Amino acid sequence: MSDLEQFRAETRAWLEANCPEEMRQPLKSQAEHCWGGRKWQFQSEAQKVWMERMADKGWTAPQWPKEYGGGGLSQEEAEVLAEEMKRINARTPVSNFGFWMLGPALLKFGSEELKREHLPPICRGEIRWCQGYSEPNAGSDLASLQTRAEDKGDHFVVNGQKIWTSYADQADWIFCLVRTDPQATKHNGISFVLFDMESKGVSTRPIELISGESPFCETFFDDVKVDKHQVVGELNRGWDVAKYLLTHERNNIGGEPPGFLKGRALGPLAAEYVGTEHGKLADAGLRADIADLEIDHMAFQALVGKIRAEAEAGQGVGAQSAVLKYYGTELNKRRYELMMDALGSEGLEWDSERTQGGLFAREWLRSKGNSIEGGTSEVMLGIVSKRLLGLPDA
Amino acid sequence: MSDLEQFRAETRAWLEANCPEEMRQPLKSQAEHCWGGRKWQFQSEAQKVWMERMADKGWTAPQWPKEYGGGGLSQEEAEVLAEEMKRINARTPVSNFGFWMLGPALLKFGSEELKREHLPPICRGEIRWCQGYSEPNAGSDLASLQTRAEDKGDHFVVNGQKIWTSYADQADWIFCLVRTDPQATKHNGISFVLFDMESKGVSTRPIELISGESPFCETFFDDVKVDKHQVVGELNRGWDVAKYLLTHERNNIGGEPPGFLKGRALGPLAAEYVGTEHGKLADAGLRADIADLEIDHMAFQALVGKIRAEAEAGQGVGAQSAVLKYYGTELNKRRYELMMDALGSEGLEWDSERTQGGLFAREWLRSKGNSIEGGTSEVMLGIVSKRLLGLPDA
Amino acid sequence: MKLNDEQQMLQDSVARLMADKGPVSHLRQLRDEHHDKGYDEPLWQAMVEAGLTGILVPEEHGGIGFGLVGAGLVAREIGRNLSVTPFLSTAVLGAAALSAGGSDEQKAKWLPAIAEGTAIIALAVDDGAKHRPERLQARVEGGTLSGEKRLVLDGHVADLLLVAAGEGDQAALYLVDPKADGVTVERTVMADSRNAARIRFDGVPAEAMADGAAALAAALRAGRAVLAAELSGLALEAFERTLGYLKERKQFGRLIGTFQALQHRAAQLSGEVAMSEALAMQALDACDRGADDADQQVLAAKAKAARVALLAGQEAVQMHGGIGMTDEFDIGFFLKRARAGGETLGDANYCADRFAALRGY
Amino acid sequence: MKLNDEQQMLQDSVARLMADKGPVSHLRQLRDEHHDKGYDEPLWQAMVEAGLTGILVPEEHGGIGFGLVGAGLVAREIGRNLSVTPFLSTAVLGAAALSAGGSDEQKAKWLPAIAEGTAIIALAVDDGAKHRPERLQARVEGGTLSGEKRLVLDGHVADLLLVAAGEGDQAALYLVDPKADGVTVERTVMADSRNAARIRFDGVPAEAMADGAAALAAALRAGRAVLAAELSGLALEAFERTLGYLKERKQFGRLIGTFQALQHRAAQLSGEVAMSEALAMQALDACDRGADDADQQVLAAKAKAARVALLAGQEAVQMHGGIGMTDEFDIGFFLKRARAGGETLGDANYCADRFAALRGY
Repeated sequence: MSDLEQFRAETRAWLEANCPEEMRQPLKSQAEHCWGGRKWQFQSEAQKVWMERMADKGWTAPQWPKEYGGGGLSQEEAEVLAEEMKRINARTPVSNFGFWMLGPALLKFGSEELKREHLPPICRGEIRWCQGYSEPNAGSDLASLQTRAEDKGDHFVVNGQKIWTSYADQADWIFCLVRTDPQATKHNGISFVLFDMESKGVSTRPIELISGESPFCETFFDDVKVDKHQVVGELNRGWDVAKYLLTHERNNIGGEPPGFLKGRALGPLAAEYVGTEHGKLADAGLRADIADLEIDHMAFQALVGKIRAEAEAGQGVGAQSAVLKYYGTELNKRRYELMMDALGSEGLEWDSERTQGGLFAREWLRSKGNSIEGGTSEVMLGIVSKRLLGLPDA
Repeated sequence: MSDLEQFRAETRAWLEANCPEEMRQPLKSQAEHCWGGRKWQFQSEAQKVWMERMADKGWTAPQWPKEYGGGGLSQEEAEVLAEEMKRINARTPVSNFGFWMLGPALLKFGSEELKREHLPPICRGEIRWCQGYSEPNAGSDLASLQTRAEDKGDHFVVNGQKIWTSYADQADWIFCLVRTDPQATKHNGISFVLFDMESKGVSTRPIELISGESPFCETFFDDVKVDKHQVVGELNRGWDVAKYLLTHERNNIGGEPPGFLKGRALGPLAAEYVGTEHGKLADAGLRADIADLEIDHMAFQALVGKIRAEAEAGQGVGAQSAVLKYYGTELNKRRYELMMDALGSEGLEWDSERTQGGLFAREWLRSKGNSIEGGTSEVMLGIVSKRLLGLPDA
Repeated sequence: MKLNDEQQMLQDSVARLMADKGPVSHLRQLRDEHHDKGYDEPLWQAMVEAGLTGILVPEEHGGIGFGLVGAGLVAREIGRNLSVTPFLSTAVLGAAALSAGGSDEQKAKWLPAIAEGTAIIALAVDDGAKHRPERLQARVEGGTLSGEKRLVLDGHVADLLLVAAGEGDQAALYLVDPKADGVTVERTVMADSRNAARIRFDGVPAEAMADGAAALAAALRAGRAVLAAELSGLALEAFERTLGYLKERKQFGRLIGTFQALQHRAAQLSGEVAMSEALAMQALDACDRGADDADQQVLAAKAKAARVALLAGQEAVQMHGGIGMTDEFDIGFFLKRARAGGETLGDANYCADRFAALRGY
Repeated sequence: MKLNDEQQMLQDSVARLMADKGPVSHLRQLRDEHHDKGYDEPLWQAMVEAGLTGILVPEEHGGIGFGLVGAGLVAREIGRNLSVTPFLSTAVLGAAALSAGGSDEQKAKWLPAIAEGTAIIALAVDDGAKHRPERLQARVEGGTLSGEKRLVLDGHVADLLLVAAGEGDQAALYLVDPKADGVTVERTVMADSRNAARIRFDGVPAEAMADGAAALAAALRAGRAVLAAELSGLALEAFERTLGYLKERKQFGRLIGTFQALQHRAAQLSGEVAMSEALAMQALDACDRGADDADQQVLAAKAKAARVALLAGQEAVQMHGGIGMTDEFDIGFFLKRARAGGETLGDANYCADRFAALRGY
């Protein structure tokens, strides 16, 4: 038995023994996701046990180094773990912006001190992070941000306003882009800083979306004191960190839809609502649309696979991430439109128990934000045309 | 009986008596169209007789004034004539750029002398006109044209090169944009002049298209002498005439496709080639595409009707013509794509007798030029966004 | 087609009325207060006073008999303002059905009530999640109705239900008293914050019409044509609000309306909206004129309007960016209504499929 | 998937070969001189020498057995250069069919001939204008074949015909000698200036295969997968030529590549082309690996590649403007081949329909 086969066998046995039955059901909705953090109220004992057991193994962050609380797994081992978890439908034990975003940034740019301070609590699900990038009136134009951090010797004083801070009202710490050199222009003079959301002068206001949910906040900073050692990477070079993370984020769009449609095929769903005729979906137009979407999705996944394989071979992803972000989010929007086509009036119910309080319509509406957040589709096309295709500026 | 009813009865009787049987068949291809002109070889005696009889009535140009050889009909009478001709499938007796373009320009901008000189021979089918607008390297950017006309006292001397001159090798006269004031910039300093293609110094070279046809030429002017009285409108204000004609041309795109598909519905054509199943086209994707196209076509025609009605009520067409040009040509391209989808390999045959020498493929390819000639689709969208929507320049 | 003077006057006055008394803010308010009737009562009263509730009711029954073009003009302004009234359910579907297939008594009883605004009427057609009137499951046997209906617009406040059901081979509309025993009404609030209901019928007395099949056909045709006009108005408004935003919002130091990629998309959308509007009015006119191809035109208009309204809603949210995703901003309401209105009485695929069938392929 | 070193080397050497010996100018020349064989004989000879004709022929029959990924890499370069050879007909369709379903004798006779370039083989499937192999009209009865076939690639120069026909309930491939009595071949030159033929069979002797049904399935699968690669290569080349034009052509005093509307369209097209390519290679690899969903992947790849190649051809002509419409300029050849290749062995609608059926809806 190879090492990897042995690892698989051990992993399978461990998961069988340790993953509670309740945690082996697909999420019914995003609301059942475990975010962790100081304010987190576990929805069940099983959710708590599962998070803690996985954290003890370091498997909440399988590939992070063991000394920072991770699992220290190789790429191959991590894939085996993912496969084995998927095999039994095991839920993600805990996840938040600390795992997706801050962790990778610290591992690449953070000092040893910052890694030791922040990574272990993330792995244990103790600290929930949020992201402070966008500002009102800046939108996709991140480089024009105006939140400023004034140098007061041993600390900064931060003043300004952020918008689209995900779950800032429920997060414990924030990673935040602030202007540390007001003289510098555009991308220069920006730093990437970390601070506690319970600091004096921090306040948040949830933003209600058209879907009725409030996953984002407006966040206000009024003379917030930030320790100077909480700067990730070099002072005034926060743009490098932010750009790395944006690329990282876009690169992680793998084509698996979030929400209700995760793991669900549209064909059988549509058959349930529109019926069949001569062995085919009764709505021929919808059938053709679903086939086209699935073909495009298959093509997208093939491209994702190719780009990732090249990235592993050291060719890097770079501006390709903009291609993935663009198509991944546009496909997802199409997918939710077709789901709504299939569900008819049932999909439109907004508050019935039958539909879990309008889950379908809300997720359809929420998907419209995919091509706005994290860089709009228009910005992505601009990056592709300039940086991948080399088309000239006007 | 109202005057109009009486006119209809008389017209019907006259057409029955005078339209030869051969001229009551739809054109099998564009090649059967009667262009007229000095070099024209009638394809049949019937074609000649039909043109002459209609010219005698003035009905080759039904709404032009009688004193210039037209029919002097009102809008309503002209519509009756068109309906009655359509009723018996009567072919257009003769048509060329003299009817579509130069005539309307002369009627609006021309001096009495020019009207009397040029309109009657057009009506009688004696002179075939071509258009000299585009130049190499100018493309859609007409205002940058460089063909120049030098003032030599009683005449101009024209030097330069035109491209996309329709059937210049078969035309008798040309209407042509030339730069008469080399100091003026862009749209200024351009004049609209007329001259005989048999003038010394004029030469033409047909351009073969991807469809294999050569409806356009490159045309060269080498010290061509042009009478000064052959300027339409004011000297150096030829742009006004050209703009009027471009709008007129775009406005005339009424949604009826040219060529093979004229008067033919896609549904029955497709049924012939792809068959039916359960009473519907066997190819459900194609069926949905055809339905969408026909719906869009119906919507387009409704808009054409509305814009024309408003124009008649004096609200003018203006930049709306760009909307019509854009959608009319894009619809036509879609229509020919669907025709090719329907015809399968039969549509692809390039030189068989069965397909009249590849008529289908050639018309499909020819349709690709629709959104390039007469102002590209991109130029049209620019006109719409700037002039109709008032969006600002960069 | 082009509006005549009378129609133009109607359009102008309705535009003022809806903008004054039925703006988007009313929809928001009705939603936020979970209004028990779920529609804008003062606006409805104003429409009664203006005679608009009787727009399809013949003059002898107290209406103004303005025809479907008139109803479409009202719907267009409803679309622009997202006004919430029982206009579609009562003044269009109810009036069209009763006029086309009601007995003299039924007409005499209900048509004046529609015109006077004293009755709300709801049409119940869909047995399932999708609109499929050719395959109805609800049945009438021996004068009693059994079945279940969905997406019954204004069903929970209706004084009369018009229910589509099969009897033998024949599908027809029946009059049902919503207060009768065996009727169970569940109000469902839809994504567009409007009313609909799910209604169960367990052996409920059903009153036949003089020609229930004609009534059903007339209601579907009128409803689709008028919805096409509403959706076109909605698309126009969503587009115009977006165009305004393109002219005022700055990004990267420039007005976003100067970006050519957005300019071209805006130009394309404006054309789509114009075509949708023109086709809707032409289809309404074809119905009024009794044109041979009126059914084709109505199906085409509904399919086109549903697609264009959805596109306009999508483009509007995308071009507004982050703010377009917030509930605080009104633009999202247009997207929601576009989908709900598009689904009502047959979505674009359904209408295109029926259109193709009528065209013989 | 990612190419291994051997595959990468193959790709590089084929790219050089095709660019040197099979450029677009050869296609033009063959067309202009109405070449009697209709393909590029020197190039075909060079491919024989490079072993490419035997790319799907097992080593024991004198081939290199490189698998479908290898064949796809060749086809990709054929697509980029619009090279004209019997590669698809003979080295792909012929080799795949005979390998999968030929008897030992048939394999021993024909597979070495394919590898050595001494035989040209043509597959005859379509009875009508559209590819519908599930509903074949040609019949074999008592060992003789009757029927009519169209779009038989290289049919007028073939040494062997593989003909799809029904016998009883079963559709299968049969070997037919093109010189036999009762075979009537009409060469048809297609819009892409390539060969195809219409062939009539009137009671012609038809030789059964060991497993003619498997041979038919294998040929269709291999042909569609390889066509997907060819069309992806074609789309890539059309796109890259257009991208180059955007960087050099001026209009209104600016490089047209600075116009944002064109930039966004170019960016979208580049993504479509990349997805088409990636899916084609993945599908070829799935066939080689014998993956469960290989058929789904192949149908998806062919549908996607057909759509993308046509889009690339359309956008290429449009963005080139007037010059793109001229025969003198090469870009139009890509549009023509995109449609012809897209039609061959099932167009995008057909493939998507079959894909949906395999996915169970």
